[in-house]
Amino acid sequence: EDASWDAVVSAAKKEGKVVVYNMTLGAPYFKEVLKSFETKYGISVESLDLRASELAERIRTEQAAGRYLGDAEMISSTMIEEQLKNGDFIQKLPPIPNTANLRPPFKADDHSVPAFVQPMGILINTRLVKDEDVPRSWDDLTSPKWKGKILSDDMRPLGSGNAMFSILQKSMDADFNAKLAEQKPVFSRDMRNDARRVARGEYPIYIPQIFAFASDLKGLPVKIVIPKEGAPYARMDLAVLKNAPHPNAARLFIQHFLSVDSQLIYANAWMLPVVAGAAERADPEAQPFVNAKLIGPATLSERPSMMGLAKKLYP
Amino acid sequence: MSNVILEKVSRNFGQFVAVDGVDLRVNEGEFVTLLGPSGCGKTTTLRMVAGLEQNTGGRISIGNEIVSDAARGIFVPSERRRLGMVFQSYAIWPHMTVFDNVAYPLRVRRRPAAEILDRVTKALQLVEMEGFAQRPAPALSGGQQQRVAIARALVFEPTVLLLDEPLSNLDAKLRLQMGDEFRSIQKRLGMTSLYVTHDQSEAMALSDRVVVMDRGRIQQIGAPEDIYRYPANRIVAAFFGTPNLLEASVESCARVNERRFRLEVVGRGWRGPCEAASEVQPGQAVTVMARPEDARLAPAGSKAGADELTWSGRIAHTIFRGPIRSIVVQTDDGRLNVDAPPFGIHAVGDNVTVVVPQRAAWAVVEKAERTQ
Amino acid sequence: MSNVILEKVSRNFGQFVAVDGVDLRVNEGEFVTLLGPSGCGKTTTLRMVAGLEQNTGGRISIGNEIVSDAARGIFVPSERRRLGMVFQSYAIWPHMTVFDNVAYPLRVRRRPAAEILDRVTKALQLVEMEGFAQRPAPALSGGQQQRVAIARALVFEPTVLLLDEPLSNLDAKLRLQMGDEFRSIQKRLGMTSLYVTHDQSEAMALSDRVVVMDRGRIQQIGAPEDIYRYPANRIVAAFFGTPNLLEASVESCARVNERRFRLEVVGRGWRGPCEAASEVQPGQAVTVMARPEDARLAPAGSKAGADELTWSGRIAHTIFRGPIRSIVVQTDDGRLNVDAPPFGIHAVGDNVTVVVPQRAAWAVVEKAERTQ
Amino acid sequence: MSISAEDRADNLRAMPATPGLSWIGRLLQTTSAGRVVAVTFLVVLLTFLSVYPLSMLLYGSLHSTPPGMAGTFNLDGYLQIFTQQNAVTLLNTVGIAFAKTIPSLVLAVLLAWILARTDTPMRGTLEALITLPFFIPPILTAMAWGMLGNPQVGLLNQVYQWVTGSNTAPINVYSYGGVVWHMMQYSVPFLFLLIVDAFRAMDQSLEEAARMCGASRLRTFCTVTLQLMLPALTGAAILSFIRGIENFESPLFFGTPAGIRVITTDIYDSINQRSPPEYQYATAVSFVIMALLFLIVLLQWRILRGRSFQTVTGKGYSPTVMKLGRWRWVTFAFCLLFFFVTVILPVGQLLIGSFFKFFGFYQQDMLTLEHYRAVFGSGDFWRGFSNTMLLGFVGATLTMLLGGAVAYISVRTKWRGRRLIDAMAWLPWMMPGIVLGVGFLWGFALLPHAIPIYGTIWALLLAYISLGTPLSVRIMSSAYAQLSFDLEECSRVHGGSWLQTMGRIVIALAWPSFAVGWVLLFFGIMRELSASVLLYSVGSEVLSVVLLKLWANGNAEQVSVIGLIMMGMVILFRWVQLKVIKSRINAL
Ligand SMILES: Nc1ncnc2c1ncn2[C@@H]1O[C@H](COP(=O)(O)OP(=O)(O)OP(=O)(O)O)[C@@H](O)[C@H]1O
Ligand SMILES: Nc1ncnc2c1ncn2[C@@H]1O[C@H](COP(=O)(O)OP(=O)(O)OP(=O)(O)O)[C@@H](O)[C@H]1O
Ligand SMILES: [Mg+2]
Ligand SMILES: [Mg+2]
Repeated sequence: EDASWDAVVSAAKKEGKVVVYNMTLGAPYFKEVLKSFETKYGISVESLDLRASELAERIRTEQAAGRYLGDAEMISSTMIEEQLKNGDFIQKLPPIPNTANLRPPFKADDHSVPAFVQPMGILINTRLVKDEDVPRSWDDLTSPKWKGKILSDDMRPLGSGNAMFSILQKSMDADFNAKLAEQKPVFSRDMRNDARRVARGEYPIYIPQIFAFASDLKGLPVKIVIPKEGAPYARMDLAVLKNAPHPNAARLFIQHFLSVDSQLIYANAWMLPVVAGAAERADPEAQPFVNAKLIGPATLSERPSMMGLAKKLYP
Repeated sequence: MSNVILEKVSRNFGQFVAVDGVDLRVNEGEFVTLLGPSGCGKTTTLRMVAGLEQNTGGRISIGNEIVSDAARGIFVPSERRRLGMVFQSYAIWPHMTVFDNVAYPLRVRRRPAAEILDRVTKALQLVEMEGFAQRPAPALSGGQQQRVAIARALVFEPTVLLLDEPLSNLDAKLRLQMGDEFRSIQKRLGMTSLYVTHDQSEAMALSDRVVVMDRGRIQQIGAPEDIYRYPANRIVAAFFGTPNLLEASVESCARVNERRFRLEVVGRGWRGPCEAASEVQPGQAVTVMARPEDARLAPAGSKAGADELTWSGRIAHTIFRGPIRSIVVQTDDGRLNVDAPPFGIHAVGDNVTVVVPQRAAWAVVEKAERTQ
Repeated sequence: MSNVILEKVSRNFGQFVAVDGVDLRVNEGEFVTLLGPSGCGKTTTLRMVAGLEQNTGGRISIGNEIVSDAARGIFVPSERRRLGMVFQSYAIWPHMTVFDNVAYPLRVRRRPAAEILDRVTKALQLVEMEGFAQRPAPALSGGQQQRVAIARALVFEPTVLLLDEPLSNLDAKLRLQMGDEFRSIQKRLGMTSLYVTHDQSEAMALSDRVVVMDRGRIQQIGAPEDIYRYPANRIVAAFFGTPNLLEASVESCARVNERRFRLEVVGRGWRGPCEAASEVQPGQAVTVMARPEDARLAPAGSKAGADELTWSGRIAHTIFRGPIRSIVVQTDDGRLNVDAPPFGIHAVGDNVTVVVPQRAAWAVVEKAERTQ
Repeated sequence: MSISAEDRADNLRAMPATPGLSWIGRLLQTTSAGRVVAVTFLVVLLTFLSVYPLSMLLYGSLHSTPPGMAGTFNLDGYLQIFTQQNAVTLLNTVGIAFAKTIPSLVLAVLLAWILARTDTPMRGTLEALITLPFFIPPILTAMAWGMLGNPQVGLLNQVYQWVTGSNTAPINVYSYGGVVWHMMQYSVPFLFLLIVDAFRAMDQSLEEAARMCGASRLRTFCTVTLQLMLPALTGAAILSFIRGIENFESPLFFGTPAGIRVITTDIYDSINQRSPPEYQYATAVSFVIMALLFLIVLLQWRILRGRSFQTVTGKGYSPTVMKLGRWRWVTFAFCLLFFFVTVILPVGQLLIGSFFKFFGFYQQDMLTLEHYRAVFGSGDFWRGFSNTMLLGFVGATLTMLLGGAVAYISVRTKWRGRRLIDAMAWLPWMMPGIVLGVGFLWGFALLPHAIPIYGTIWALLLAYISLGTPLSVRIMSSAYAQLSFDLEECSRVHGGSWLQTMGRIVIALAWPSFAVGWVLLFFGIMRELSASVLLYSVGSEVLSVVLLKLWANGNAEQVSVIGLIMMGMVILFRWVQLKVIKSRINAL
């Protein structure tokens, strides 16, 4: 094993470079991982940051045009599912030692391996929501006192709002979403700004709040609540692209991303690590988030019906 | 009431004084022409009357109402002065047809369509442009554009009409005809007209009075004949046609009637009688003006009559100008211009005597300042 | 070599024929003037020579090189025709100073700065604008702008010069002076010049030959005197000045010399001798032209001499025009114009006889078509 | 009957002789081949820049899958469009576009007139300042207005409540009004910039003539000034209207909460928020919109046909300003008010906010220069900045030159094919940006690999040129339409070649427009995201992608620092430009 992996490492070093297509848009924790990879192996990383649909389309177009420029991609698990359904863009996942270290329920597929997890909770404005009113369950949101006071990511189109909608539809009572709809939540489409609107006091509550996105709101009067049922989540996967020009470096990169050190960086940014041994070492502040109870995930197959339902509830 | 009165009107462009203390009174129904060399301030004066340029000094009234007073900060905008104007640059609107250009003043006044059609057609007929009504205005020749500008200014029969070289791009025939039209319309409607032209015979033919300007100042105001015959100073004398101007000094002076004096003058190689507007001391220097059309050629050596001035010389060259032939005679006192009939007997090199009657020789005192 | 030759040159604007089969040969160093009523196609002709308008028919050569041939699709662009041109609309560039405007032709030819300074200064002196070199071009009076346009056309001493009413906005004095300047520069440099003007006496004074156009066609080409004296047809006759045109019918015809015939004609209430260019059959209708300046007034009832035509009538009105007085005499055959000395003895209402010598009465056959 | 403008234009057909290639010049000049070559060249260029990516999209709209994948041709995309829901959406979109274009046009005309044609005090400074909102990224102004005008804690509502003592909140930007208002922030300065130089290059005697005919100032303005501005006004209004149809940010930010749907959010959803992305539908919708928009362009052609709008003549053209007397303080106050509402309020928020840790929390303990430090210390920023500068300078210059050439041929000649290139130059503007970006991606990726464009900075440059051409052509067309022909002809007669004439006379006279166009394009390139994000590659990051990343990572304050830097550049550019203009007018 070790010997053959050494061969991979030296081949990767010979390749000298790896191109990673990703949708983190230059998030600092991602950059930190890249830097640690570069210093550790002396292999330079070119990271192409795009938004989800653009990333998918770019990969599709490049593959169709025979321009094989990317090595690895890091993209949400449903996107991977979609890519597998619609075309032939991803290689079979080569053996990667660190996959053995994945903590349940995460495990590698034929084509991809989980990279990190973004769970979502409820953001409250601590000045506007009194301690006794803080929602502890998703069901608390349907209390009449929040009518018209909930700011929410749009649940109809694809995105966090819809992911939350789908997952809660499955894990909560059948009429939960219908009741929530009666609260007339106000939809918006810019998660980062929306959290700040809550902080400024426009609305007392925002759903769904990705934990990680609140980690840099320190100092503002806001707090994330993880409801007792658990946090819906989206999962990011890593995969190697077909005809990757630097296949060994791509393998090495995935291996490095799944190392405990890399995952710890993510954990400290309030994301849920996928390998064992990282959560325990995370900052005390991050502890509630790295071990959050998860509900979900949403799958590709149920998406059309869920989007249809959302459109019906929120005309 | 539509007289136009300018009192000490001035206009500076930065340091440059374009119009300098102009005093002028145009009576109701009068036709006054501004004449003067290029750049002397005619257009600027007209534009101040129109309210397109603000006078930096003085006062302008139209119809006994002050429309602009630099000192008191009064300024009535153009459209409320009720004037018609033909611009030197035509200012034809390129986005309209000929008809629309001419109809504009009527449309502004909300006249009924039938009346507009009628009056525009008449105005276009007047300038012989009735066939061009539907042509886009830029698709016209220079003279045609000018005629559109004229029609536009006349169509609404303003009480005061300002015309800035309105005929400059028309042929002689049309000029004459249009000039006469102006004059008759102007008389019929009693329009007060201020007319700028560079064509002296036009000015003479049309005007009740002529104003001669130079470098922003008025040099003389008077009836055409007076200005032509009895210029107040050398500038005015030199401005009309190509007069012969001769330096001389006065020997004696005698009153002829209440307006004229008879002088005996002596010049370089000639002497004789002439007339002047004021008494001149013997010994004073004067300029004697003799117009080419008043001079005639006599055989060499002819004797001068009592009331005649003579110069003897030789024909230097001749220029055919249609109705006349300009003959340049070299005399001891420079060259003299003489207008002769076009088919005369004179040839270059002939020795001749130039004869000018006393009545046609007019003396002005050097460095005369502006007179009214 | 810089002659200009137009062969059957035409130009249509849509349906409208602005220039119609013009044949014209301007020799090297010749000064040819286009004359004609407003809108007759003068500017269009000039623009075709300049290459600004493409002729829809015919051929144009400059310096024996074909520059434009409608049939063969040849078209040499303006900048390679090496012309100077004064535009009727001045075409002063508003974003430049006077100096830059005039320097432009030299700058595009990449002349050294010292030469540019020198030649521009000279050109500006020529038009008396040297004091305005640094003025932005729009801050000039109309006549000053026109002078800048003239300086610009002359500054690079082109071999062919096109001038479209270059003096229209100048006063008489400057016109005369600039006209003479043109003529002497043109002679000195041997420039071939095509000159458009509406001023007949200017045309007469400057040109070697005059071309009279009407409605897009050439009516007559000839030396100024010939055109003036011996017009080929009624249109040409009528175009110059305000001639008296009288219908008459021929009684007899006799050859005087190889160019002229003597006719006896009879009109409404008058009869007598006149001259013509061609033999005319007795009984044929002719138009007799008598110019005002050739007519004189005699006391009522004077008898006609053998070689004179006479009309008796009464003075209807008189107009002072500076050098002359226009007198309109009402006769049996309509009104006659007579130019009399300005200070004559004639008063409105006087009965007089108008006398015209045979030599000055010229008969043209009705409906004469174009002649060369 | 033909008109003189066209006939005269006919004569400027031949191309210039360049010294070294004079034999080619002569060949081109003595035959009519010259113009054929010129037009053909432009047609080929425009085909590559705009028709080629559009044809990719057309394929996409007719094929069940995007290019490069197996699928079948069908009309499903188009058939899906014809639903009642879409009809409502379309009406909504058009309604919003009108609702913002018309008042914007009125305001812009008023401002242009005040600042270019009157003696209002400080008009130079005001002119540079009131256009600022246009150059700020829309997400920033959206955020600023969200802070100012939200019904709960919006500053404006709080001021109102404090002043009146009532507790109602009259202002809510999350509404139709908010969408329109946010769009107007962009369209007023945009329209203003497009028309102000047309106002400046106006021969005053044409207006004076109207006043001498008895027309009041207002009437003169309506019947002469505005009419003479028609090429500029209609061109600008159409550009702005199309922008209104295609505007995406305002409805997304302010419309979504109020349930307002417009075509572009619909298209955006069908690409970004569906799985798999429905490119067939998105492109089909875009083509339908494009067809509708083309009708407006045809309308403009009709309005302008056969008329002349030459206000800059060779005869006494003098651009002077109108003396307003006491009224100039009224106009001044008006401009000031406009400046306060559209610039001070939102930009002030950004400026203040950039010195605090978080926007909207203005406590002393949060004061910081951290955001500035972060931006200036960021390698990403400097790399994006220098790439964008390069692309901006080169792209804006090339686009203006291309636009200048196309406009010249379409406005000032009568060549065959001029309508075609004019129409082709419109195309990129009519395709919503998000869709067109995909068109570029497909087009460039599918080029033969021997043509090294994809994945390089040149792909971005070409896309920018294509996107900017409509604007540059419109600007230059309206500027050219004002110049009388004799100015140009005179130069040719006196020996100026075509190129010299262009440089020294035509462009020199139209340069204020040229400069404005350049600035608009430069900042357009700085802002362009849809195509940039799809075409950029590692190493060729551009500023807009940097901004996107910062925003997506919650660094709104850094984004506004960059926005403020961009604004500083605008002020500099405009200040220099206006200074030169002013020195010219003062000389008169
Ligand atoms: N673009 C055009 N379309 C149609 N007709 C035109 C156009 N340009 C000129 N014309 C007509 O062609 C004729 C000749 O015009 P041109 O400018 O040559 O006249 P011109 O002899 O120079 O007259 P002017 O002395 O008035 O300047 C005129 O009747 C004019 O109306
Ligand atoms: N905007 C300006 N700035 C400076 N000087 C000017 C301006 N406009 C005109 N002038 C000068 O004012 C003087 C008078 O100009 P004006 O137009 O009144 O002359 P004009 O008598 O009409 O001459 P022309 O017969 O040539 O038209 C001229 O010398 C001119 O150069
Ligand atoms: Mg003038
Ligand atoms: Mg002409």
